[in-house]
This record gives sequence, C-alpha cells and structure tokens, in this order.
Amino acid sequence: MNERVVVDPITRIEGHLRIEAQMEGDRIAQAYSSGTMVRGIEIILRGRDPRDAWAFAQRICGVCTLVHGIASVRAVEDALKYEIPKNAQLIRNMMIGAQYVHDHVMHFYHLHALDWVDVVSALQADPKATSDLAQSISNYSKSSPGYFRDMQAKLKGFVEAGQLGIFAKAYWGHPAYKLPPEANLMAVAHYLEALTWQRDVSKMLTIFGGKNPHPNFLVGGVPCPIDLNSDSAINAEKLSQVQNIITQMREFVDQVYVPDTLAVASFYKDWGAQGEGVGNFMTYGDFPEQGINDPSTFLFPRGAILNRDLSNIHDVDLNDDSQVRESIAHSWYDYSGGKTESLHPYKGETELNYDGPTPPYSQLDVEKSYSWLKSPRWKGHVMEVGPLARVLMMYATGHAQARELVDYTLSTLQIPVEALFSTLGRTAARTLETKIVADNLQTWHNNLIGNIKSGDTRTFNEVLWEPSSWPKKAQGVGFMEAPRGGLAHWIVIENGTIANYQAVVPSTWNAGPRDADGNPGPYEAALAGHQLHDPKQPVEILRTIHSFDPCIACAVHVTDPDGEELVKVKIL
Amino acid sequence: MRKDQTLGAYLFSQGVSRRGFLKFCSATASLMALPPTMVGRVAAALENARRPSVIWLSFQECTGCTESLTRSHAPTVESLIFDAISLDYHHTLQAAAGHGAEAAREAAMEENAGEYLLVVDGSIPIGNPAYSTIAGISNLDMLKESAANAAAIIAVGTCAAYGGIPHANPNPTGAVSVSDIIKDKPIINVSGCPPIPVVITGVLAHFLTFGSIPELDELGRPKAFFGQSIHDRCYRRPFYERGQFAKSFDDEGARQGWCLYELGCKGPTTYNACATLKWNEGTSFPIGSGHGCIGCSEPDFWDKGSFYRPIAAGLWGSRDALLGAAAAGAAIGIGTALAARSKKKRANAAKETEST
Amino acid sequence: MTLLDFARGPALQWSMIILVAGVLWRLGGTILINAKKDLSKARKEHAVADGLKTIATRSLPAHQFEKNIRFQHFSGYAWHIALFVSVLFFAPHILFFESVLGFGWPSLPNSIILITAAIALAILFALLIRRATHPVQRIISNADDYISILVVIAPLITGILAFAHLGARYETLLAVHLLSVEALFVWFPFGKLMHTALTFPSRYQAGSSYGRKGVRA
Amino acid sequence: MSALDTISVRVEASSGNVRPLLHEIRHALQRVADGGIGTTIDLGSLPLAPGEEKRIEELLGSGELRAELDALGPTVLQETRYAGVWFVTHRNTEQEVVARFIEVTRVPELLLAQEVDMQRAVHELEKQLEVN
Repeated sequence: MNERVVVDPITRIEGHLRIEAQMEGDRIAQAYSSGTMVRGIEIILRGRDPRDAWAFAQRICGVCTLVHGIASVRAVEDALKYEIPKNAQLIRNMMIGAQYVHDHVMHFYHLHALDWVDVVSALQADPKATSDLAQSISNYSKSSPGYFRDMQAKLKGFVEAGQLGIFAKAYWGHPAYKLPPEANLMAVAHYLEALTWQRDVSKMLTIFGGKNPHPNFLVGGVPCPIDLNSDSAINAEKLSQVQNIITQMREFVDQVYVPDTLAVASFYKDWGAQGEGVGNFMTYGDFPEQGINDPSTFLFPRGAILNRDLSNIHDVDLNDDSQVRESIAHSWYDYSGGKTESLHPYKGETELNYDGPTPPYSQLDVEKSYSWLKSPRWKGHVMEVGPLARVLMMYATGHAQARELVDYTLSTLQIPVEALFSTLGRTAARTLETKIVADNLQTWHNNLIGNIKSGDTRTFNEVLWEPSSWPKKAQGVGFMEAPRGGLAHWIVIENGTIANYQAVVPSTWNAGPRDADGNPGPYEAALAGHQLHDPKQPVEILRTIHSFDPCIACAVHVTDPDGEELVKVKIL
Repeated sequence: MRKDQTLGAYLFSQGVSRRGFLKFCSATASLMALPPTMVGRVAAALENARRPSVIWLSFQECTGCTESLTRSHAPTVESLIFDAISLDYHHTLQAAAGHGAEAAREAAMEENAGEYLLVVDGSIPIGNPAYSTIAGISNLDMLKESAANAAAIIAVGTCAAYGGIPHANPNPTGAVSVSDIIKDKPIINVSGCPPIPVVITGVLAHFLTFGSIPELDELGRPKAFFGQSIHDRCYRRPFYERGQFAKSFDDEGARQGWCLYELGCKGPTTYNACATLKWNEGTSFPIGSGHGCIGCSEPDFWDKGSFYRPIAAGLWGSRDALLGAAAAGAAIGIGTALAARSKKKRANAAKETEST
Repeated sequence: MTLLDFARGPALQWSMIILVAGVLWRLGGTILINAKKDLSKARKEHAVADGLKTIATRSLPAHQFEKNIRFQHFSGYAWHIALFVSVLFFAPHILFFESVLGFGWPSLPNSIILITAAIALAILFALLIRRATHPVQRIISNADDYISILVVIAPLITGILAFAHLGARYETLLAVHLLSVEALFVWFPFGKLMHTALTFPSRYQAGSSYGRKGVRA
Repeated sequence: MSALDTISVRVEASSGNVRPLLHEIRHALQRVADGGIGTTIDLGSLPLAPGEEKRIEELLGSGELRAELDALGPTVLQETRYAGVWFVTHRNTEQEVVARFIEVTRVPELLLAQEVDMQRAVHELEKQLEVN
C-alpha cells in the first residue's frame, strides 16, 4: 500500500486544517483536505435580532476580522432594502481596504514566508551584502549594514540560547529552501518589521470601529459619527491619523512587500508551474462606488472564469437557485434528499452526521465523509476564489493598473502568463491586489473628506432601524470580497428575528472536500502531482496550502448536535 | 537568554543599564495596572525572573485572541517572543507544522514539566470529541494532557474563559470553558472577545514577573484589569449623570459624545479596562468610536438580549405576552365578579324565598 | 442564569403578568359590583359634577380637621410627588416604560432624581415610624399596611444603592432592585397599593352617589 | 488634507477628571515642597476623554528642563511650567508609547545615575586606563 502523508495541524493558518496526501512514489496522487473543527454559529444566530447578527457572524473569524461583520450587515440591508449614507459606504470601503492590506502583509510575512525563508540560514548572511541586496531592490529606509547586523545579532542570541520557541522543529536546512543567506536575513528582518507595522496600521479599524480585532458595525451605516467640531466623533485630527496610516500602508507595500515578493519569487520560479488547482475562478465583486446594487461600479468586478478562459466572463447571480449549491457527499452532514443532493443556501439543510473515526485517530476514511466543510459548487463547477481569481478578473476585464502590475511582474520574473495559474501566481496575485487596494484607500479617503467638506456628515440612516418598520418576511444576501475570496451570507428574517442564516465563505470554496461526482476541491486539486523531497518534511504541501491563505474557522461553522433537520427554508 | 538565566542578568548582558531596567520596570508596572509605588517590587521580582516556556493551545476559536496578542505594543509580541517567554507551541505563529509541531509541544511539556505556562484560547466541545480535533486528538484530551504538568493556565478570551460564542444558546457542540474541565490548576481568565492586547501581555508579564497569578475577581479575572466596570471609568459618564443621552446613532448627541446607555450600551454591567487602557495603543475603544459596549468580557454576554436593547428595558419577550396576560386578567376579573354577583343574587333569592 | 438575568427575564415577565392580570381582575370586579342599579329615586339625575368635585375636595384636608392632619396630609403629597418624579423621570426607568409602552419622554438629570428619591425615602420612613408609634394609627394598621410600605421602601433603598454603586457589584444591586420592584408588582393588586388605581374612581363614586342622594360630600 | 487643517476642533469631551487631577498634583506638590515624598501618577490608569491627555499636557505646559533618556527605546522627561511637576513619556524601541506618568518630585528617579551603573562605569574606566 502506498504511503499516506498526514499534516495535522497545518500551522500558520487560521483554524484547524488537516491534509492527508496519498503518495505514489514521491508524488502526491490524491490529496484530502479536512476541516476538523465546528462551532455552529449559524444555528446560534437563529431567533436573534438581525441587527445583532454582525457581531455573531464576525466571530466566525478573528483573522479576517471584519469581513463577516460586513457581509452580515449587507445581508440584513439587502433583505430590508436599507440604504446607507455615502459616508458609511466610503468608511466601510476604507475599513475593508485596510483589512486587505493588513491581512495580506501579515499573511505573506508571518504565515507564508517561513515556507520559503530559512531562518537559520540567515545567520550565515553578510550584513553588508544584505544591505546591498536590500538597497538594490527598494529605497526603503531601514537597509543599512548596521540595521541588518543588529537584526542578525538578535537572531543569533536567540538561536544560540537554545530555546527556539516558535521557530523550533521546522524544516530548516531542507533543500527546498533556495534563498541565499542574505535574502533570508532580509526577509527575517522584514518579518519583524511587519509585526511593528501591522500594529500601527491596524489602528484604522480602531478609529472607525472602536477596536481591532473585531471592530463594531451597524446595520444602516457605521457607528462612528462625523463632526469636525467634536472630540468624540471623526474629526480633522482622526482623519489626519487615518491619512498617516494610509501613507504608512502604501509605503510599506511599495517599498517592502512588493519588492520582497518579487525578490523571493525570483528564486522560486519553478513554483510557477505547480499548484494550479482547478482552473475555474469566481468573484462576487466589492468596493462599490455607487452603492452595493451596482456591480458595474465595483473596483473588484464580479464574474466567473472557466477553464482558464479569460476571454469569456460568466455572470454570477447569488439569488439564482441553480448557481451556488452546496454538496455534502464527503462532509459530515446529511441531506433529507440523500448525500448526493446539492442545495442552494436559501434552501440549505444542515444535519450533522459524523461517521469518521473516533479520536484519537491517525487516518481519515476518505471513501466516506472526511471534513466539517461542505463542498460549494457554481453551476456544478469547482471554483477557486481569492486574490488570484480577483486579479485574473481585473486582468480579463481590462483594469489598467492590474494589467500593468501583472505584466510588470511577469516580465520582471521572466515567466510566462500561464505561471499565474500556480502556487507562485496565487502568492504574487495577493501582493499585486494589495497594492491596488492600498492605492485606492487614498482615493476613498479623499472622497470622504470631499464629501464632508461639501457638508454631508451623515453616517447612519435611521429610517429602518426599528424592527416595527420591517416587513413580516424578508430575505437577502450580503456579499463581499474577503481577502481570502468571495464571501456571502444569506439571511431570512421573519417577524423581526432571524429565521435562517447561511454563510458560504471563501475557504469553504477552496478547502472543501470532494463532491458527489468525486471532483476534488481546489486545495486537493492543487496538491495533486506535488513531488515531496522528504515525506517527513512536507514543506511542499505547506507552500501550496499556504498560498491559498486558509481560514478554517470561517470555512466550518454549521452543526446540529441532535441530528435534527435544522435549516429548511422555502424561497418566498 | 538561556532558560536558567534571569531576566536581570540577560538584560545586563545585553548592555542595558540599571536605569534602562528601571524604566522597563515602571513601564511593566503600568502595564500590569499596578500602582507606581509597586515599581520597586516589580524590579526586584523581574530581576530574578526566568523565561518561562509557554504552550498556547487553540481550540474552538476564531484566532481573534492571537490577532489581539500581535497588536500588543507593551510589550510587543516580538519582544515577548524573543526576550520574555519561550513560545514553544502556537499554531498561528510557529514555523513547524504537522508532526514537527506536535513534537515541539511534547518536548516543551517534557522539558518544562511542572513549570510551563499553558495558554488556551477557544472553548472545548464535549458534545462529541470529533467536533474539534488537532492531529487527530480531541480538544478535551489535548487540554487534559497539556494541563497535567502545567504550572498555571491562562484562559485567553471569553470562549476559553466562559464558553464564549460556541457556548451561546443553543450551544450546538456542547462547548465548555477551561475551568469547566480543569479543576486542579490555578486558572486565570483573561476574558474579552478578544481581550485587550495589552491585557493579555500584562497578565503574561505578571506571571513572568512574580511567577504567580494575580489577584482575581469572583469570575477568575485579574482585578487589576477587570476590577471596575466600563461605565464607572467611561469618559461619557458625566453625560449619563446629567441625563444627556444619544437617542440614535449619528444624532446630535451621538456626535457630541453623549452617553450611549439608551442605545444599549452594556458598560454598567461589563468589567474590563477598555475605558482606561483603550485599544491599539490607546487609539480608541468601542464607546469612543460611537458604538455601545456589547459586554464581551462577561460570561454569556451573547445571550443577554439584543446589543441595542437598553439594560433597563428588561429581557422579557414581546409586548404580546403582556397583552395576553392583560386579556386573561380582564377575563378572570370579570368572570369572578360575575360569578360573585350571581352567587349574591342566588343568595338573595334564597333569602327572599326563606323569608316568604 | 445569573441573578440579573433572572431579574430582567422570567421574574420581570411573570411579575408584570401578575400585575396586569391582578389589576384587571380587581378593577373588573369593582366595576361589576358597583354596577348594581340604584333603584331609589334620584334627587339629582346627573351627579358627574359632584363626583369630580369630590375628587378635588378630598384632595385637600377637610378644614374641620385641618390642624390635626396637616403634617400627614402634606407629607403625603410631598412623598407621592417625590416618588413619581423618581419613578417617572429617571432615564433608565423611562427606557423601561418605553420598552413596555412603545414611547418615552424626556428625563431629568440624575442629581435631581437622587434628591427626590432621598426625599421620598425619608418621608416614607417618617410615616412608617409614625404608623408604628402613633397610638391611634398603630391600632388601625394591619399587615397589609406594613407590607405595602415595605414593598415600596425596598425599591427606593435598592434603587439608591444601585445608583450609587454601594455595597455590592452593580449588577447584583441592579438585580436586587429589579427583584424588589417585581415584589411590588406582585403585591400591588392584592394589597392597599391598589389605591393607586382606585383612589380617584372611589372618590368620584362616593361624590356622585352622595350627589344623587342630595348629600354634601 | 490641507483644507482640513484650517478647521479647528471646538467641542471638548470631558471625563470630569482633569480638575481632580490638577488638585491631586497641587497637593502632591505641596507635600514635596514641605519636604515630603514625591508622587507618581500613571496616566494610563485614568479614564480620560479623547483629547484630554493633550489638554492636561497643555495645561501643565513646558518648563525649563527637558531630558531624554535612551534605554530600551526613548524616554522624555519634561519638567512642566510648574517646578517639581514632570511629564514622563516612555516609548519602546518602535517609538510606541508604552507608559505616561506625571511625577511630582524634585528630580525624577530615572535621571539619577544608578549605583550599579556607576560601579560598572568605574570598572570600564579602569579597563580604559589599563589599555592606554
């Protein structure tokens, strides 16, 4: 029997993910992705005040800490046909944008970099040569030989002390690490820089939302009022603080994140030919300019791409019963119509049916169910969502900056356009969209100030605040592009309370198990064919999985302890 | 810094002066919410403190607590990791994965038996062990195994401290808190959803400094941070006293920073340090940014009615129940009165018959 | 469930149900019992004015006894006004009424409420002591009087304590305050507190029925 | 942003804690002037409204003496316009404020050379003399 390589826990992600890889020689024949934790937040949401839902939904995930809050208030607003003021729209855009920049940078340096960067090798680096390298790729101010010498000394003291802490038992010295010591030292230095930087830029959410993680939102607008004459509202001082943060974000992205990505990628061009996955991509679109109901004004366009065909963008309709459907053929759930059925979220059913091995276990039975994730499909297709999907969509629809950035990256790295469909392409796309979002933060900020100066300070529309003003029954979908991909929450409101709540999130699209037809999910498809240098040190698996930036608490969130049918909602 | 080296010796070897050390101590005392008069004691304790091994377990969680940890500026997460503690197991931050990660946890437990600090975020499902597993091991088993030789446990976040959102009604997975399972170890509850960054590091600093747990309130939280309610320390309190309340988000009162009590603020029944420490290097806190406190550091705060329902409004259901009761009361009242009258009539009639 | 959750939730709900049902039961009964037709010949056919007049005249001390009852009369007024101001114009109370009635009204600053509550409490104590020590009043007082006073004193004391955060954690004090109010709700329909609802109707009833008989009320 | 700079902030939020703090400082200063011991107030422990910390700083103003200490990040010790009242701001190596104190004392403790440091200095001077 062929060996099964098991990686559990997959660390440096959000949540609990397990990968089992069926080997054929030194190659992965089949990979299986399993989410191993459930909480049941959608069930907890039922019967509650829809205005509270954002706080519950937000706790689906603390890394993408605002996305579920946004999707939730948008779902309620969609159901109630609730208009929000222009300032609220802009502030939400800025908060989402700030989350992108923060999250993507942290992903690159703190969750993904150690797959490519050998911390121990950095000890061998020559600080002077490191400084030369840093200055050759960027004009970032912290690049003197002394700076890198200090950094190296700190690292050395740490390693020599013998207590490696978070760096212990990793795959240091693995031949898959290709960076020269100087590049490693530079990257480790930026790992620490990014930790400081993220603390500063995370304050944008605190200014508008009161805290970070888990800032506050409000159905009908945003909770922070604007009053240039008040200390207790968004005033000139706070707006200038926001401006500083945007400047700080753009500087770091332009001078550190983008150059580092290109520098690291240049040593790993072979990863531009593996880890593709399914070749189908989907976006819901986000960053509205004229309101959420006009996708043509979104910064991130909406659409679906099948089989890498960028010339043909398909329309996506979240309310269409035949488009988004969830399968549970290999998930620990049951449907009244049987395991082979698939359902639209409005009609979703959730019946828990754990038939896996009793813990502690060493291997899952992948012939049966093997994950707490469902398998969402679009018109029956396995779809990849996330930065790569968005960059491809912008590229395909002619977004000038996206085209320019993609072409620049390809030519700098001297790789073909097909290299986008890969582990490397996914990681690079994340960097490129970060730059696009960071640049747009400035635009939204300018627009916000322009709007305030024109005399409009409204941030909240109170007209539908009282539940007594709502229809007896309403339903809606709140969508957004989360940093990890397209996210949507479906809500059904009856008599002022939540009758049903369903979230289909990016990592469910990407990390879900096989469907009824045996089609693997994007993670599983992307891993197939990987060659493992040493099955005991499967750094190759980590590289491709991390390129998706998994968020498993997001992906799994439904359960029912009694095995009762919980969610059965008819379309009104 | 070697394991057996004290923090004082370590800083000294790094060329930090006594003056620098004293600065470090007064900042640390402030961080631990200790009065400035305690700096001397902090200095004496810190000088001899050793770098403890910390094992951080994540169960039914959203990683918000870890994200919060990384936002701490005093001490920063990097100085914590490099100088103050040995973070030997932490899913989100550690380089190793799979077998390597588990090996790191086991090695830390063995080498530091009886001395390591166990930090837990997330609740533990007891409905079915398979509701949450790591490396094929249920959370329950992993907690028990890791707690057995721990010096103390810090339950970070409301989920680990009190069950949190997975525990919210109807608690689909049977989620419980750390203290529901572990009874024989000192447990510090650092609640909040998530806790304030510097409260997490402040409690770690306290353990590092004194090697003991701080004074706790009846809910197991450090009094230094959770001793007073948000309301008591809120800068909007004077508006409450004067009866000036924001009636709606974005009304004139809201813009002027009036009290958010009527918009459902749970500050009066919530104990945390948000109003003084504030969030993200003192940038703001929920009330400072216009939203009422949702009470996230209190047990079962998810199940205390809408976040927008004022505390004074009670938790009883709808007015329909009251209307129903009114109707029933009226019916009973009229019914008994009628009954009494007809009884009286019958009695009178009987009297009349008797007298004739 | 914490004490506060119990006090805000089921205890509040049930006490209000008992209050409403009880009051309606008493009112329904009272109206029906008095609805017996008076067969005697009326000296005056429409005695509405007499009823209203009696409400007014009985609201002032009868001049024959004026000297003797002045203290009681005016302290009674002072205490009732102080109580109603405290109950009706304290912001959290208004939010409570709003949650029941669906509408609210402006509140008074806390400092004023604290003063009125303290006045109400002081007078009520004085009246309680007088009731317990005054030779005549002592004899004519029964358990109902004392219970009725106690269920009113309790919310006043616990309310002031909760307001001042004295003695225990705020949520405990708030819970005890709510529970004391709920005790009042439960007792209300069955004891002398019912005078709140019946005072003016009964004065009217007396006035109009005397008027009908041609007697000066 | 430039246009916004012209707009000044008018309405001041107030926690009601600024006056009591000034009273406390006054009493503490009187004690020190009378030969008693100093007082340190941790600003992080006070509930202050947005902008109030700045207002306190403005109220106290700047005096003659300002000292900067570079140890584990910069610290600024600024004597206020009131002799004996000091504003102390500690920053970490990333320049983030980690603690702020108002010290009421003749000389803040941190300005004094420490015994251990002086011993070390003597040692190093001796070494220096040996070399030359």
